[in-house]
Amino acid sequence: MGRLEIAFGRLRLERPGMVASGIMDETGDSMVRMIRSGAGAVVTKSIGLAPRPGHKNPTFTEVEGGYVNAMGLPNPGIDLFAEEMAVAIRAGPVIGSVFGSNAKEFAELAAKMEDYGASAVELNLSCPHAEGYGAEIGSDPKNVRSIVSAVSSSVDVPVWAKLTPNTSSISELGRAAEDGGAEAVVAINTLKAIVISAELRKPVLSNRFGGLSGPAIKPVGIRAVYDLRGALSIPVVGVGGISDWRDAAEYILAGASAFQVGSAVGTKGPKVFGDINRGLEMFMSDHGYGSIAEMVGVARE
Amino acid sequence: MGRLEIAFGRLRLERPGMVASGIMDETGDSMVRMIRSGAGAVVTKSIGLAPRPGHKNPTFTEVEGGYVNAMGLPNPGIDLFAEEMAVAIRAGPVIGSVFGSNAKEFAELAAKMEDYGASAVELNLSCPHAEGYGAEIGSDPKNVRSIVSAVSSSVDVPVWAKLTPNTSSISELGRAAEDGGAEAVVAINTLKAIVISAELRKPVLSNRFGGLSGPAIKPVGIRAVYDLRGALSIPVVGVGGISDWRDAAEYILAGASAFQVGSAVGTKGPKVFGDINRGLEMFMSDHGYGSIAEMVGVARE
Amino acid sequence: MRVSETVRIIGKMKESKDTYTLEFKWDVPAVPGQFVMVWAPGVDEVPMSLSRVGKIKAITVKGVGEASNAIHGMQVGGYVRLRGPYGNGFDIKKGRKVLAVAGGVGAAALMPAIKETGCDTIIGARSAGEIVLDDVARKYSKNVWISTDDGSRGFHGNAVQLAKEKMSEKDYDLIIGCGPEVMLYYLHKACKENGVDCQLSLERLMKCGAGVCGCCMIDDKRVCKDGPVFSSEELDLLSDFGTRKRDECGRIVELR
Amino acid sequence: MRVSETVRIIGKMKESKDTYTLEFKWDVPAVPGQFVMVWAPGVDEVPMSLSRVGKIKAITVKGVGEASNAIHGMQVGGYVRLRGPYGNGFDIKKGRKVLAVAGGVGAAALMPAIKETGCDTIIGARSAGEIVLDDVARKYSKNVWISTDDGSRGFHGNAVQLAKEKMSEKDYDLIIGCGPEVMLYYLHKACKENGVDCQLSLERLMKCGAGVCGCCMIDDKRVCKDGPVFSSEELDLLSDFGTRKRDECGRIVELR
Ligand SMILES: Cc1cc2nc3c(=O)[nH]c(=O)nc-3n(C[C@H](O)[C@H](O)[C@H](O)COP(=O)(O)OP(=O)(O)OC[C@H]3O[C@@H](n4cnc5c(N)ncnc54)[C@H](O)[C@@H]3O)c2cc1C
Ligand SMILES: Cc1cc2nc3c(=O)[nH]c(=O)nc-3n(C[C@H](O)[C@H](O)[C@H](O)COP(=O)(O)OP(=O)(O)OC[C@H]3O[C@@H](n4cnc5c(N)ncnc54)[C@H](O)[C@@H]3O)c2cc1C
Ligand SMILES: Cc1cc2nc3c(=O)[nH]c(=O)nc-3n(C[C@H](O)[C@H](O)[C@H](O)COP(=O)(O)O)c2cc1C
Ligand SMILES: Cc1cc2nc3c(=O)[nH]c(=O)nc-3n(C[C@H](O)[C@H](O)[C@H](O)COP(=O)(O)O)c2cc1C
Ligand code: FES
Ligand code: FES
Repeated sequence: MGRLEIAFGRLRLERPGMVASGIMDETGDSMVRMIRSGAGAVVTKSIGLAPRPGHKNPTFTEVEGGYVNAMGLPNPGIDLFAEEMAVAIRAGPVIGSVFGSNAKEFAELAAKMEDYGASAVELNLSCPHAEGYGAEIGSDPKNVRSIVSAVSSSVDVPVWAKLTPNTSSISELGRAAEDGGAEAVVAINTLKAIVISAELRKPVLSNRFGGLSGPAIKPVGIRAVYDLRGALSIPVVGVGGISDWRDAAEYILAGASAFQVGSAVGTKGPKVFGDINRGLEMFMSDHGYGSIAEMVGVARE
Repeated sequence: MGRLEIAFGRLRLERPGMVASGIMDETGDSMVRMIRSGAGAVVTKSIGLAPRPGHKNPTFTEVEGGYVNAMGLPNPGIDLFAEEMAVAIRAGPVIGSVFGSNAKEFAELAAKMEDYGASAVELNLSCPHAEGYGAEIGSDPKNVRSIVSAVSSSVDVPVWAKLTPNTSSISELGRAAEDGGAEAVVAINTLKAIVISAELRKPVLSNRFGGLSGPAIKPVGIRAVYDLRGALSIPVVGVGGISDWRDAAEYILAGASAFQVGSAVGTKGPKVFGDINRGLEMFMSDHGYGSIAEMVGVARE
Repeated sequence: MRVSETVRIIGKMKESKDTYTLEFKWDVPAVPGQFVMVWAPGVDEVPMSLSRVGKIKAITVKGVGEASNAIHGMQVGGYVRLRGPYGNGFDIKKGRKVLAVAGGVGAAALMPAIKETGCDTIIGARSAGEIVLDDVARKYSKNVWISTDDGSRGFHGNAVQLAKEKMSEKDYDLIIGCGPEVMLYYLHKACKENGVDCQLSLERLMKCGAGVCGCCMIDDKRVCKDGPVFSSEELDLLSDFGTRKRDECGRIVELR
Repeated sequence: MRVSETVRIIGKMKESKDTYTLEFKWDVPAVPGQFVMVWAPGVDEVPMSLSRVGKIKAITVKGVGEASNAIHGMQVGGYVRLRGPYGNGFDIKKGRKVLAVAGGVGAAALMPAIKETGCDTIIGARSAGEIVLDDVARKYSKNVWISTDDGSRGFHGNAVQLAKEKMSEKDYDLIIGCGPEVMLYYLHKACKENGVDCQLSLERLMKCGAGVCGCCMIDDKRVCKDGPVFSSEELDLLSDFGTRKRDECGRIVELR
């Protein structure tokens, strides 16, 4: 077993870093590229029942320390996505991310992802900019629990719940997911945000609201992971502002059993995975960690 | 009336930018300096009933795009603070920030601030790192309402409620403040955050948890102001990541009737106020705004 | 890195009945072949190549729909918000004898490279009225040849046919090109047949422009970040080139 | 700007029975007189002057309490997290003939300036065992004079008395100083009496170090950012200098 290998729940990955949902993971070929670049798995773009164009441009802008986006969950729909999955899973483990407006939709989508060969499904209960989806339903622990539990009882693969940080207690959402049967929680999705142009007197994004990602949110994500690790017994997957091995190590030490990288794929390119893998291995050997598992949550002690 | 003058509620300020609470505003002399540097008013460090040393160092660290701090509300106590206020109010308007653990404490503190000559009181319902204070009580709309209403009925000066962004709906907290009789809300305080040292395997701050401020949180603060302006009829004071005139203009266009500057006092120095004033005046004359009031909320139309 | 800026429009020129150039003072580094995302408030945001890359930058926009026409409505003195510059740009130090081949408004993307190299230029279009930026090219190129499908000006035929002729006449090391994808597809083929290296600037639907969202994929390459300029060898490996693109939903759309 | 870094300790030297120097490779810009915040995990974080400011940096720490003793426990090969460098530092280009006057471990703050200017140096302490860094000073200064309160080494008396003598003997343009505030208070007075310019490095309780929290105020100046080095004219205006400081709560504490 390589030093970077991880196993949690029923999943085993050769490397601990995954591509976060929504980042170069809408097509089969792009997912293959991410795995070849060193990602341990790829989480797909969040997929819904029907094809959806997403919001009109502008859907994205840079800000200090990160990005604000409101893509609006564009996706080809779960049926067409079969082709992309068929290409991707030949290269490595794929986590199917799905979004729906109710438990039934989530269950239906997850079942298809399972059919397509997904190693796990990630429920997007946290997108902050799509009406009737994501955080709009994922901010209420009751919904989180009922959706996770509906999905858990209809698929065999592990079910992960991706949580929103736009709440007064992410631990409460995590407990709801655990109670519903989630095998892991993923934190965090983007922070609710808005960008205004002073000269043009308007919010820049067509949807007005969007979500903040990137280095700016790293301390918020680390806190979420730290809190969740203390509140739950299921594993936590950390995401938010990771762009080098040190960021990844910090998340792991805070309690993440694995991590995901989003925005840094833009700033550093897909090679960010290889760089993180090499850096983590060096850090581990310098500090005498034999496995990622040994590092998980060490900063909590 | 100068172009930068603002009037809201019963308050009139010659310049729209104030020093945010906790930033070079614990002593009389430092508050005088901030006003002389171009701040329209200074909000005091949050003051409690008894002297309090705050958390042990480390209480502060830089991160990408900002700071994370857990000062822990150090302050000399409301009685000794009389001397500092006496010095400060000779230089200009001072807003007295106070924190307590219940409505009675808040009311007592506010009454003293009024005696000291504060132009308004700002209730800290949002500090994210002091047990039993701040966001711990300010995350629940019922508490917000009852504290604001207790204070409002015991002082004559305007009562402002400073709100936490660590919530699923800041508008709900704002409505509670308005219902309680607040004359303005102030948003945002810092985001819950944690910083870990990979090599030293520990959270850096002695309190472990802290609050993220600075440019990193600007899009989150602007969204909070935008939401609050849409939900409330009382004025909103914007704070979070403002470090130049453009940031200030964006907050105002999003719906802020005035703004506060915190972290940028560190990065740019007290002269940040003069720079912002000059920049805003130029922007206003370029774009044909005769007053700050004309700009408020324009990006919402 | 501040990659978005609101700048003032300092010049506006009509290039043809449906094409305008807008100029702005915008002092950020940019290389020939890069593009920006241009916001038409309330309407859309679209990618536009930089047709000038110095301290004064420009875009040259053909009116084809809502966004481009909204950009045409912008006036000197007004503000426009730009993101970028994005993309890799042309690698023009490599080629010694360069020929630029433009289809229609594709000329915009080539202008900075033409200016920098003084290379020969072919600009093709359906008819004379659609030829743009030939006046600019003429300032920098020794030879500027025009082709029109209807023969209303210059060579009667398309730009690729003309390029083939010139390739056999002259000894070019590198062809740079921008225009409709079918044209580029045949241009690539022609270059291979003539053993001439090429770098072609492609288009795909763009949202982030920054290599994050993955909506602009051509095979496993992001047109916004790994491109928009691809080398001959890269093009060889792109099975989508000239055949398939993706719509807003990420669905495959056949090009032919 | 990355202003915090975890670095490895590459050297540790005993300077006296209660004072150690720690060295680390830390390639960030720093000027003489700047300081860093040094974390003793689980214990505290305290300000320490840089006693070396090149690519290899150092701090020289006197053990006086919990934090300083925890720092003494750090070993070569171990890691330490530093924030900074912070503060303004000495403006030593101004003065031509400089005399450095140190009280005890205050010598640490002066070492980089002594190295840069090769100026004369006075190091004072209560007794011989408490004199530190005189060996380092001797490498760079033509004259290094020692004073001890008990006369156990060098001049019998305090550093300010010795400095007065030297000021009248030699023609100094600038005195730079660091040490206990009472000493600095009298040093400032002596400089004024002798008409010599001075720059003195002060201490106050520090939390952020970055000019944000306001806990280190001396009158309306932040010692961490506007200081720690203040000029003679600035000192003239500081009514707190030598008389008052603030405790953790922000309460006034009389110094005398
Ligand atoms: C890298 C790049 C550089 C470009 N440079 C130029 C240029 O210099 N001058 C110029 O006139 N045009 C350029 N274009 C094309 C330009 O972006 C589109 O013509 C324009 O967006 C049309 O938008 P519309 O709303 O006016 O028309 P619509 O009617 O909305 O669209 C017409 C067609 O334009 C394309 N399009 C629309 N939106 C986008 C988008 N977000 N991304 C990519 N394609 C889109 C689609 O193929 C669509 O069918 C460039 C495109 C790319 C990808
Ligand atoms: C700008 C500056 C530079 C300094 N440079 C050096 C140096 O090079 N070498 C050296 O040995 N010492 C230096 N000091 C002093 C050093 O920071 C304190 O002596 C040390 O913090 C004592 O901490 P302790 O926990 O060991 O002792 P404690 O018993 O906790 O404190 C002893 C005394 O140290 C002071 N102190 C404690 N914490 C702080 C703090 N956060 N900020 C300021 N003062 C504090 C207080 O006056 C306290 O009474 C410097 C201080 C400042 C402000
Ligand atoms: C352009 C973009 C698109 C995204 N799309 C999705 C999505 O479809 N589903 C989802 O769960 N998260 C989505 N996210 C959120 C990311 O998966 C991730 O949680 C977030 O960006 C924080 O990580 P980062 O700071 O590494 O980017 C998206 C983020 C970005 C920037
Ligand atoms: C060091 C520091 C201390 C602070 N202390 C307080 C405080 O006592 N009371 C309070 O309401 N907010 C406090 N804040 C929050 C600020 O007032 C402000 O809401 C926040 O920093 C966001 O603004 P900024 O990004 O401009 O710094 C503090 C912030 C910092 C950085
Ligand atoms: S447009 Fe988003 S990756 Fe290219
Ligand atoms: S230590 Fe915070 S302002 Fe000086």
